[in-house]
Amino acid sequence: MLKISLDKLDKLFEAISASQTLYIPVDREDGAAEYKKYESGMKLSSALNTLRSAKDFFFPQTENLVDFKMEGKNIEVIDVREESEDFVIFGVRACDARSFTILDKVFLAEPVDSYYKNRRDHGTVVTMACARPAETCFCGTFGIDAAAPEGDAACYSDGESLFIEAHNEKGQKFIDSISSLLEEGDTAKLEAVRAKTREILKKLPLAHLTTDNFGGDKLNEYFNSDKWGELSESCLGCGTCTFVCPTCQCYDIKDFNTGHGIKRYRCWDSCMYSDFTKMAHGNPRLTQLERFRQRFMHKLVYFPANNNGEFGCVGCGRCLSKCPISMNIVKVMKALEVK
Amino acid sequence: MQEAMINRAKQLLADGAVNRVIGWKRGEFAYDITPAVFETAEELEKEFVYDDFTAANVSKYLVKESKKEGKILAFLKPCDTYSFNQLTKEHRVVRENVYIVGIPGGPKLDAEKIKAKGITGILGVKNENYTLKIDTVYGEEIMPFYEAILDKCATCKSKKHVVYDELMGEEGDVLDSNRFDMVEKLENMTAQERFDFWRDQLSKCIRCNACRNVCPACTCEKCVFDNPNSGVENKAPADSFEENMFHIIRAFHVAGRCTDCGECSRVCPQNIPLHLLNRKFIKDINSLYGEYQAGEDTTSRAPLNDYKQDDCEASIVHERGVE
Amino acid sequence: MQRIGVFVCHCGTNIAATVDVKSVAEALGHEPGVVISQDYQYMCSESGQNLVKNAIKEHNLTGVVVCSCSPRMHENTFRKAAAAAGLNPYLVEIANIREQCSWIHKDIASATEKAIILGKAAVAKVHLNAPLTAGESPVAKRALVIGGGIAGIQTALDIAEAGFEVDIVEKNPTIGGKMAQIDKTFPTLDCAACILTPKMVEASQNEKITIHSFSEVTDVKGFVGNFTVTIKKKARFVDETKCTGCGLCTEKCPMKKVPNEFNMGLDNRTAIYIPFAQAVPKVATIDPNFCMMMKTGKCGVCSKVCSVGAIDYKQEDRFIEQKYGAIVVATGFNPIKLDKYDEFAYNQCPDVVTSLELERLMNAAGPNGGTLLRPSDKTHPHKIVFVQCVGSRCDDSKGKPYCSKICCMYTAKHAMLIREKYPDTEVYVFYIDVRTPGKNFDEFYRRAVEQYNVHYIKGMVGKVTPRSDGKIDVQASDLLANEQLHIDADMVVLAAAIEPDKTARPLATMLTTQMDTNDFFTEAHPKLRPVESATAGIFLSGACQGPKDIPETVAQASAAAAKAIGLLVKDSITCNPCVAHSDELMCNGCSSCEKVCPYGAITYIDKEFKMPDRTIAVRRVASVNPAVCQGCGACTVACPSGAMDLNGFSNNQIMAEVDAICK
Amino acid sequence: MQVNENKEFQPLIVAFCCNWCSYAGADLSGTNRLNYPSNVKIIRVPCSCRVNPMFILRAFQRGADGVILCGCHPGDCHYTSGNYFTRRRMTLLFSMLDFLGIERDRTRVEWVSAAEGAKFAATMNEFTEAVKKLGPNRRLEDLRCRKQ
Repeated sequence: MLKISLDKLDKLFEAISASQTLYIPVDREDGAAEYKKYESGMKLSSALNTLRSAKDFFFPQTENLVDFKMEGKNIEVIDVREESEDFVIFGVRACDARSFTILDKVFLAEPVDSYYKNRRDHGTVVTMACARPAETCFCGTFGIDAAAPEGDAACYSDGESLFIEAHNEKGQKFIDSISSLLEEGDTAKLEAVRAKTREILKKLPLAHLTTDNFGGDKLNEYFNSDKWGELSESCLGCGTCTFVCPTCQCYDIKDFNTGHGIKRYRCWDSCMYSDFTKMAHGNPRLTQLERFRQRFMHKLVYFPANNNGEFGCVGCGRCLSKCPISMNIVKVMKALEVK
Repeated sequence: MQEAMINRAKQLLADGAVNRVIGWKRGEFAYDITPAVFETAEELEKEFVYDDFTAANVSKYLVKESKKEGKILAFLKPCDTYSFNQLTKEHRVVRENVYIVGIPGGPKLDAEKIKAKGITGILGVKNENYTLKIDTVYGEEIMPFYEAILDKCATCKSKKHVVYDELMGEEGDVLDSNRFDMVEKLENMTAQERFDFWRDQLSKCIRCNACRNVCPACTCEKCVFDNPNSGVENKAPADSFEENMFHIIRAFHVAGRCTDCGECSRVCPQNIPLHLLNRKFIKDINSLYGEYQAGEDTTSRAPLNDYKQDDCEASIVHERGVE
Repeated sequence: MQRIGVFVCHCGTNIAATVDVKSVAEALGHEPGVVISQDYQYMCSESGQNLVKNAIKEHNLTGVVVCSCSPRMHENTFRKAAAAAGLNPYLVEIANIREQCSWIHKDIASATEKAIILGKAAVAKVHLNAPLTAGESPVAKRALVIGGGIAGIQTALDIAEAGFEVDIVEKNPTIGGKMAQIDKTFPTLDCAACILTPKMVEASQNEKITIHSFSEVTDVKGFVGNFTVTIKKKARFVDETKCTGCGLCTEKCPMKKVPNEFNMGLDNRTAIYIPFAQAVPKVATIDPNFCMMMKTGKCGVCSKVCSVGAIDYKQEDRFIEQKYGAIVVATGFNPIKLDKYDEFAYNQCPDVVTSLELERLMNAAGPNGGTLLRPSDKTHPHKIVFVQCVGSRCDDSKGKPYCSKICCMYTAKHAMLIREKYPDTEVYVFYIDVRTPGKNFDEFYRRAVEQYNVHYIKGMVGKVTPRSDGKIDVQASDLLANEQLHIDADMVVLAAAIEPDKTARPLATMLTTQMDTNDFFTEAHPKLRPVESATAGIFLSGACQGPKDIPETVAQASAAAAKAIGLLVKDSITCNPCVAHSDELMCNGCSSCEKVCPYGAITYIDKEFKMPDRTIAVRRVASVNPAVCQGCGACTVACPSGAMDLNGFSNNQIMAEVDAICK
Repeated sequence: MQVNENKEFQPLIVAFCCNWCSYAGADLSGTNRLNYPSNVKIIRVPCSCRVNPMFILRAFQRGADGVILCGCHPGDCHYTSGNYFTRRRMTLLFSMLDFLGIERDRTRVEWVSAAEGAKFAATMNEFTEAVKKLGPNRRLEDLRCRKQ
């Protein structure tokens, strides 16, 4: 496998950013990591994962769709779409890498979402294997190997060097673009690191959580479960879980009157919000119980039902640590489970 | 404490004095605690928890719970009692339907602070004489208790319960806290520095509304920011203006009503120090209109619903501090 | 879809000279929703109004924007025109392109541009205007007059004359007020009692008038046409219904050393007393601070001598509640306290008196039976110095900034009366200016100077020093002669400034009426609505509104009565429809709005709702009484949820204006 | 914001005026032909206490460079107490804007009576100058609303 010494990471980033925009996770002042556009001198974060997921790169929180220019009584429609620039997201974890596959199923299925596709086509996802998973991690539940992430290309560290391998053509192209910096390396030590990571993964408190009792066919078992009341009663109805979630893909389309025109934009929506999917006739989910149920049924039942058994969760654990009242998908799964 | 609380709760349930108990439930990890309502002694035995991580202020839940059938037992920490009083004053809770047991408060722990030390894979946390022994998948870690306490506890304003039906443990005092230090520090910066500070902070906002939804003062039937007819509704910070707008108005709407319970900052997933905005209002109110602590009582007039003929003019803003 | 008509007025050249009205009409014609945009020479003229009316009918307009002068000028005109054409009058908005545009800008280009923007803002607002209907509220056919001096009496008599019930609330045991204490009136020199007491009797005998003497207003709720007032009838320990006013008790009362307030403390009265012989009601009152029976439980003489058994030592304050359609404030005035004027030795020397004290000293019913004697040694004074403007027209905090208005005239009166009765007495008057506007006033003053040889000296008294020989040394400056004077006077009379009665301020708060910084009630308009307060249904009578002499007071009293009658004759009144309203579904019931409402227009009701989550809940929600609300909008900002909004100035309307202006 | 032919920055000033005092004061300054810049655009409100902080922010969002609020002098409010509430609200709001680093001279409260036409004009002249000195509002604008 090709590798580069960890102390030459700067050089690697400089080389990538010379040809296209590079995003890497960096540490913020408050200790949390977030993706930043690479600039010389930036240090790759050692945090397990970024506070916000990487979905913004393809599905940003707000996005302009179309403009209407108004003058007096005349309206002109302006297409604001532009070809995206090429960019690389470096250091994506296995869970987030899988989230793109899930988002693809939504946005690249017919009818294709051209805004999403535009970015997806131009973005290269370079993943990074995990070495120190946290107690909140449960990617294994969804068949994700944190030690062997997906993505266009993947990186592994053995503590001395960074190993890079391509998973597809895009990944190969990426490696080719930096090949001058890379050299062939011995992966023996890497395998040991991987094995150690997998050992730890097995010891994590949520290692035994499985999806065995969930899936597209479980609608009737769970929809009317009497557990929903108890589970949802503490829910504040905020959107934290949905906004830190790498797979939540619901959005709302709104018009903003700028005074001289209308900007039609979309923004993330949250099924936890009281006006989620509010329609002309009213709101289909009037209680927090229904909205709460929607989120988890969607991830554990509806999504697999429509996507060949793929679940709408990647076990990144963000919602576990960020929910203000610590209610989360793990607690829901454990409470609901009909064996 | 936890044991005593469970026993008292069981007793009150058995007596029929209350039919429900609001408290906290243990989760997957040492630190993930969920507010919960208990109806039976068995549930209490099994899941009720009160420890260093039970920081959540449960008073807001009483808006709904106190309107249900029967009386509910609420264990309230000192800071929670202020919130409860404020809610009583605004007719948002039915006081008669709540049996309040005042319990000693924090300092409570902040899991984020532990994690920020690089400690991960946490399996258990023990407080041994104010040293935290943290069991992790990577081995045992140690850190001083006080380095892991919540910011809101570090600037605690009062250990006194302002409302209760009975007290457990000893009653504390209103503290001489240093809670305005950071506000003051910002006030002494230049306008440009303040602008940069807040731009940096507020640009992190993802508009998840956690700060608002957790806030015991934000109990509007429908928030203006959720109401399409209000003219200011929005779901995402589409522009830096909207980030400012949301947080200015959020703080303004609770000005004179915010008890400074600190929940907004505690729950912010982006670690924005939102409480500084609230505290700025509190500090201004105290210095311009006289000391006022929201929630201290249920009868006083909120500073913004009150006036004195010789109040200072708005131009005072132009005359003081740093431009 | 809105169909808006825009009408741009030239106002002759007032607007058209600096604003290109044609371009304004043209530009606004392109605004969304505008179907017709015209300009015209005088939009407020009949033909201009017809233009608007015809356009409303012809184009089936849903809104009208008039770009013209200030809405304060012609908003009503155009609203009426719209109503006449069948359009709700509240669908009219005015863009002020005269006072706030053409008259202040000189550059045509920028004035025109601004006029267009103001027009656009009005168009944006009118898009969101809703038709409003003014509600009606019934009028209680009874008036309350607060204060039983000459102002209150006159107002009550006039209202009663028109056939309405009227109550007088007087805080003292008798009506009559200051005028009852005055000896003679200027400029006619007739006896005050002779003209006042018949009116007092008339008031007491008029079956439409109820006098609540020794009473106070303690609470006022409600609004124009519908006030609910709580009146405290203070315990006088004498049953008013039984007491015949025979006065036997006052003769027999052993406690005879009570300072007599009617005579300004210059003599004494008994603990049970009737203020003066012509008091109305002529009923005794026990002063519990001095009554031996009440203080020690030993005495009871009055009770024993009272043949009708009217004495009731256990009487308590009583509260009555009454509904009124109109309230007239006639709380009057008092001379200011002179404690701070050490230079005039008022507190040191009994022979330095105020003018009102002099009135009593000269009055036949006064302490000396009408013979002017020095209070100190009861000798006849031969030299009297009058000092004008004591506390009036004063820059410092001791006094009042205003002219007390009546002092010049009553001093001339005093001087003249003294010179008439005691020609051997020399009279000096120190003044800053002598102000005598009024019918026969200046003639009166000149008579004092020319006929009665009163020494008028322009200048201020610097210091008054009582001497050991009983004389008073008055040190003063004569500004015209430019010399310092020393006068060894026997008496000094101070023309103390007058100020509103101290009860007026708390009353103003109860009535939600405005006061100026001197605590005089503020009239709704200084010229055009001088007897109305800005609060509908509250009228002002007499010196509570500003210093006045008797003729002015009586004139204003009758004017206030006429205004009150104008209200009381109506069966109902039209309310301003631009009032607040609460969206009950969004209301939290938090009471913030109620706390900032100056009118008490907001109450809370528990109401059952179908909640968005399908549950039925009883919620506490705000309810605005549209007849009470005056439409200030304080509640709309206090309301965090935005449930409270204001008709005619809604959140969305104002924001639309902001947007249009900032576009 | 506008830039005139001389490329001089022309601030946009929104003035909220209460109907009873300040709006009448503005009318009076018109009646007396007292000049003030056309940059000032007046919005009539029944009382200064009708002005919601959201309106002020809204104006800045949409491109205003300064916002001034005028009402009756304290004690003279047509509605007795409205301007007292205004005073507290605006003091706190302005203080918060200052805390956020927004230029403090962009906001002002001024009491102008119906008789103070001259004060109204003078205030508007002075305020417009002060805002002009600050330059365009960049800290509290919404980029989406900026004119191209």
